[in-house]
Amino acid sequence: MTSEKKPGKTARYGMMIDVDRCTGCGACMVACAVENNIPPAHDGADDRNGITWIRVFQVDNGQDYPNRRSAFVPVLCQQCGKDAPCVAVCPQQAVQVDPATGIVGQMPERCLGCRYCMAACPYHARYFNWWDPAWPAGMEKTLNPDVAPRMRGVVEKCNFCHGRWHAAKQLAAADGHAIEAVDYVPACVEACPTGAIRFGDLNQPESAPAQAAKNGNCFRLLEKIGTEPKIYYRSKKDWVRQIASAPKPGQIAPKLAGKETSRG
Amino acid sequence: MDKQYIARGVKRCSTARFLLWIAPWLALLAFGLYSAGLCLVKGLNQTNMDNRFAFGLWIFLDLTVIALGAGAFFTGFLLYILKLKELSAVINSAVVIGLVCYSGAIAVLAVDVGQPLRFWFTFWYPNVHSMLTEVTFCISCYLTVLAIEYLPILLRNRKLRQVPSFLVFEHELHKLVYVLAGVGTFLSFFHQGSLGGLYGVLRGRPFAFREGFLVWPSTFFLFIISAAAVGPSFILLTTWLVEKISRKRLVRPEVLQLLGRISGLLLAVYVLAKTVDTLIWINRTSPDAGFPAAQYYAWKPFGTWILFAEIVLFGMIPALVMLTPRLRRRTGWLVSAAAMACLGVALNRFVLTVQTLALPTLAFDKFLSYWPSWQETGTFLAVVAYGVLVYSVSFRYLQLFPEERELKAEVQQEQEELRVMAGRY
Amino acid sequence: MNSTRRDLFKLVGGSVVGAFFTPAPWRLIADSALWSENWPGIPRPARGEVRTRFTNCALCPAGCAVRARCVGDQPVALMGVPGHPLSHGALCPFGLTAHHLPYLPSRLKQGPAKEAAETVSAAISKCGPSEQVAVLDLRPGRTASWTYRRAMASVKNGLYLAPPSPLGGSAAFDLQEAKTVLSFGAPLLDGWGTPGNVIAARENFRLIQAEPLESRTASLADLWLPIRPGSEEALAQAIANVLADRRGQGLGGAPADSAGRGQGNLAAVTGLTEQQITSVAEELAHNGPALVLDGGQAPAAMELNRLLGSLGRTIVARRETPVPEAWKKAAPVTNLASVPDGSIRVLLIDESAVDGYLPWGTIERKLVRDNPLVVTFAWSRQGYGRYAQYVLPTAVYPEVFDDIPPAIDSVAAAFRIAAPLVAPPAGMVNPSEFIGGLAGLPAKDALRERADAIHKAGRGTLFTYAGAQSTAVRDMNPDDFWKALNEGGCWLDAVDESGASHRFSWPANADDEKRSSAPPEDLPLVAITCETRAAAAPLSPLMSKLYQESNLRLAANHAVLNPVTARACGVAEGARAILQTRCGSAQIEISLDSGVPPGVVKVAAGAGMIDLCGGPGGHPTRAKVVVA
Amino acid sequence: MKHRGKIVFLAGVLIAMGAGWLGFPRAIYQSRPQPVNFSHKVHADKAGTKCEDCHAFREDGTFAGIPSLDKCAGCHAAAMGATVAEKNFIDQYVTPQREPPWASYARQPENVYFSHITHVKLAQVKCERCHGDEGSTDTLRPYQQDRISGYSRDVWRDMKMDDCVACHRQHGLEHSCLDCHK
Repeated sequence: MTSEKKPGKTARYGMMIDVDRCTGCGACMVACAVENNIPPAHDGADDRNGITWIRVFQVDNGQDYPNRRSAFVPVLCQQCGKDAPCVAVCPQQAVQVDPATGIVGQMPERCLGCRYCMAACPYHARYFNWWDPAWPAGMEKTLNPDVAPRMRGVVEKCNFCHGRWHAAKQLAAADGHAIEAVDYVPACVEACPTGAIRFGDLNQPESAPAQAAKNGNCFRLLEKIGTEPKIYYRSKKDWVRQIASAPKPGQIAPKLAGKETSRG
Repeated sequence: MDKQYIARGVKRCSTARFLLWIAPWLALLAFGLYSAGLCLVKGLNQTNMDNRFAFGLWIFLDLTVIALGAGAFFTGFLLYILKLKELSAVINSAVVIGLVCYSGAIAVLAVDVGQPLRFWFTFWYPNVHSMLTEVTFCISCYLTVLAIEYLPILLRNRKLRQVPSFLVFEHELHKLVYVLAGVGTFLSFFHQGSLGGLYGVLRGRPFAFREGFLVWPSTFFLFIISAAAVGPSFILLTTWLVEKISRKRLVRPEVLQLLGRISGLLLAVYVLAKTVDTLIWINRTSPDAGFPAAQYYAWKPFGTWILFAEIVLFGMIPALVMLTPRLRRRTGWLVSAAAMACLGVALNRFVLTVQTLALPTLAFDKFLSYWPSWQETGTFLAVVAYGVLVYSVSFRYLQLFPEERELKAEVQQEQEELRVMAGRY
Repeated sequence: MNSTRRDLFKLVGGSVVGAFFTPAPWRLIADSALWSENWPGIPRPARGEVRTRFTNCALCPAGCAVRARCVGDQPVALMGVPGHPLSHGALCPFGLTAHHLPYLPSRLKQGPAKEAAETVSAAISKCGPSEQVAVLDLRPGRTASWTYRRAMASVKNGLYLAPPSPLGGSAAFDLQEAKTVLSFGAPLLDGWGTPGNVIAARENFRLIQAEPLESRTASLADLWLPIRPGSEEALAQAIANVLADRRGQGLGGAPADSAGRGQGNLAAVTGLTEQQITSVAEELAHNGPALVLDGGQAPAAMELNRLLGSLGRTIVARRETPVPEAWKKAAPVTNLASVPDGSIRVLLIDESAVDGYLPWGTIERKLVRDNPLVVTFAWSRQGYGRYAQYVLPTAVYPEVFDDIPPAIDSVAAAFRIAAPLVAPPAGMVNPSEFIGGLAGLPAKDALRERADAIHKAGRGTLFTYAGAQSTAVRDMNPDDFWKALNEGGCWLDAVDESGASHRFSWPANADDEKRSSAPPEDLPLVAITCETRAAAAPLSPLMSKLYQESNLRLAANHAVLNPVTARACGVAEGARAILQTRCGSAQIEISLDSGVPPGVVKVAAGAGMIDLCGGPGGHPTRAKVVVA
Repeated sequence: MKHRGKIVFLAGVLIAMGAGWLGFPRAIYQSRPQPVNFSHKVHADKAGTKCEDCHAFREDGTFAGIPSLDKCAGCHAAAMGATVAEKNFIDQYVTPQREPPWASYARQPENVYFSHITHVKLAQVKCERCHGDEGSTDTLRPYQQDRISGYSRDVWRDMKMDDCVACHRQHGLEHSCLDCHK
């Protein structure tokens, strides 16, 4: 797997995720954690305070057995293309859009840990280090040298495997190539066994996301908010495409009875 | 034994009784500091906040406390800029309250952030587009202003006056008071506003997002008005409380009524503005973002009742009460109206902070609930205890209510006359 | 006095003022922030040369090809090998995180190997004439398995046991050929066979999933038949009837339904309508070649395959991977089920490679009553170690040096080696050397001998990963062949042109538990296990992303109930409860989901849970949930 | 006397100033000597003329940094000269095959992704541009480390982020934090 095409001097990296192909195996989630030195869960952590830069949600048509139909939707930072909610709110410029790649970057070493950006993000794609990161003895040997482990008390999120981007640039430099047009794919894309996640440059008309932007079966999450996400989803099922829009209490309410999680 | 510290002509309870009074608050403070320490040493996993409920009790506390503390700047504004001389009776008390509220809020913020050691990044690498930057700058500046305003009150303490240079210094400071009032008002307007903007700008949270004027969403202005409205109410409330607790008359009733009138007036304006804003939001802003406003109130327990309580029950009603002269003259009505006004603003802050985060944004989100851990609550209580302590000490040793002495004299005179009459018959 | 105190104040005040005109305070503030960048206790990833190495994943029989990104010699990331003829570049989450397995906290560090060896040989010599010495191999078909069989052939009363395998190991399912696949709860898209191979073939066949729960596979199937738990046989029977009717003949060899139920009753048992069943049957018949898969080993499913003529088309014979002639005099492969109860005196279990974890009950009843000796080779105590006298620690993948037998969906015989990426720690026991040692067999170079035998046979090609190219075996010399296998290579047998007709045989159903149509009063619910991949195999700590930090997969000791059922049992969301079956009870944490059929409790299969509720497939276990 | 107060106050100011300007800058650093008294000058003359001869790149483009012992042992298996430093080096490290615990003056913080090859090969930046004339020094100065932040004094002095940014800005290569941070 390689990205659709070499990006131009400035790229707008994006993704096309085929929901109909996703088996919900979770390969992308663990591959992401391996690549980006995300520590295993602290005991007591749960799905509300763990760290999963990409998280596969099981969504369903809201019906009961036997009419229940489920699908799996990987949600990662949507890399908003237009006034990203998290960028403007950060009080100390720890969040920044890279004009060269269009990647929304989060700088843990600059982050104060105020979590304002997390409140701002409608996709819940930002994660806070509630605990000190810890690995079982010896496992720190398996950490990826291209990504710095984060400390407690800072926010982190998907940055399209920027470590890989750095490595690709370095390799290009070693061969004496231009480093603006490096060719790489994030770990989740490489790991996905079904090829449901495809990565590419939206500036390249034939890249998967660029194609997706034109495809009728494709949608983006909460498009009406106007943040121009660069992650496109595709599904032939109508009810799956509904997840693009705002929640409908009436539909989900019966499930809430069982599914509501409360803390403390 | 601490007689020589207590101002002349006023009566204060015995040291023993005073110690008895502050002892429980000290205990509470100690407990609070312990829980705050836990959060700082062990990290924020001590709280019940999480990635979805990134803000919790503390942010709600900050917003509320700072709204209530607005009395400090607004009274100063009315007294020194608009020359409402009557208010000089409560200005000192207002300053102390402001100081308490603002310093408390900042202390809690320092615990709330994940990396407190990096606090100065906000000043060194500020992101001018962020409402939080605006808040941080204004609050920290205004806190200094308050500290300077507090100094003369402190220096007028009977013991400290003995240092001649202090007297001179205090005198010089007093000349500044108009400038300070002006600066304070300016800063306060901004950070009250930007606190509102904090949530108003969140386009990713259509429940909180508001359109507005230039860079400021409507909540920016709503917060300013509501803070200005509730500030005097809170001073009214506290003054009344202090009078009850200390069993003394501290200000003339007219002053309280004046405060009530001002509060009521602004509250009425606020309710009006808030109603208009809500209508625009329901009919335009929210639907445009793809979120039919009705759905927000389909998630129990946050039904439409919360909207009613916020605008009518705790907004319109206290406003009307405080605007009706007849009711205003009845202390009971006045005080309870003020209390309701405070509650209303607190509720407004609660809705904006907690309900916003509880509501789902994605189609497959769940409605979330959150309950603060004891460490969070403890830290919260620490601020309350701290406030009570600072105020009590200030009230005991400083001149918070200049009129107190005359009022005391009057009372004695009345009693004197009564005794004379009694003797005659 | 007063004045001097005032002086002190002045001095302090002065120095405070002065300090602000020095770099000290500012530097301290800056440094403290920088210190927060080097937060204490955060590991610094080692830097070094980045190398790529290859191996084959030994976690399951899929044996997917693995490309390891190493810094120095330490693997830091595992990925698939694109273009691989079997795994097609796919790697599952378990395989992706396998380089963490050597560092599992729960891992067994050492065991009494010497003492165990002595005890075992003593016990063997003391064995009575009717008492047997058995090796239970949870992944048959390996070179190690051959070592066990050879050892057992020369040991007194030696017996080589293997779990029942579909098709008896000598044939394979050919998904590439199938146009319509009917699966009775086989987790086709959730780790069945070789995931990459299934995905590659998925485009070409229509998938009909008959399963009580909406599993991952069911949710992605073209048609999901939500049948009643345990009604697989009935559905197969009903479909067989339809097929038979179409041919205007009797049921052929189809097993007559014991209850002699008519089509209507059968449909009622499955919970489907007759039309549904008919249309499925029609589709299987028309849109062939068809293939019927089964989660367990229900003969009825295989009967359907026979009726549909799948044998030889979508179910094909597979030649055995060549072995040295010297090995041929080995103990036969015995199905555990066919061993008489209470006959095994010494049982050696090789857990180092687990395909299907068998419920302990099925093993235990084969042991002699008076103190049998059970020795297990495992990475931890979580498996049969809970019952064995001796647990001997084994290396885990990617430390192991072992081969992986061909998966049930690889039509050609294959030979690939899991070459170690990291050295195993001291004190690890190699099961085949231990067991070979009992019979005085040198097991050290078995893999090399096997490789040479394969090379000698001269069939097939070798696919090497570095260059992604195939070479005919006969064009290589033995040493290059061996070297290539160790640097990431896969030998694939040539397709068998001889066309020798193959006698397809599958084990009769081992599960003899009689099911009464009326549920027993005391156990009103049916327990269905899922997530069986995680049963006893080692899991990377990072799997918490799937099991704990998101609810993507059901964590061990968690159970899902329909809200209605839960109300009946008096348990609520998040409640702790007790799950009871005939085999015992265990504590579970309840969550509610109206997508689970009423009367069913969906449990995640830990080793303990399988002991309780039986493995995947098989017949559903009656159970009940009571408040803890 | 009248001015007593002021004098005392000033005294306080002076004490603080002295401590802050003279004492503090020394106190904040802890310095430790390098394991071997190594002379870049001598090696530049005898061993190799270019820095890359010892501070080499690997095939994958990563920078090997300070050469490992076998590189040194290549020449110093046995004593070449008669210096004490070399003798000690051979006795302490080469013979027992022990890697010298070099301290890297210029090691950037963990959160920085600095690619030598990009700067040296592609942008033709001279080593001296950042490392100064390290290559011509005759002895290794002691390694000084900030007691609190743990960063090398060199990094703090002239390899700070500001220094990187300044150069990048000059060449119009300043895009975002992600350019250099990981």
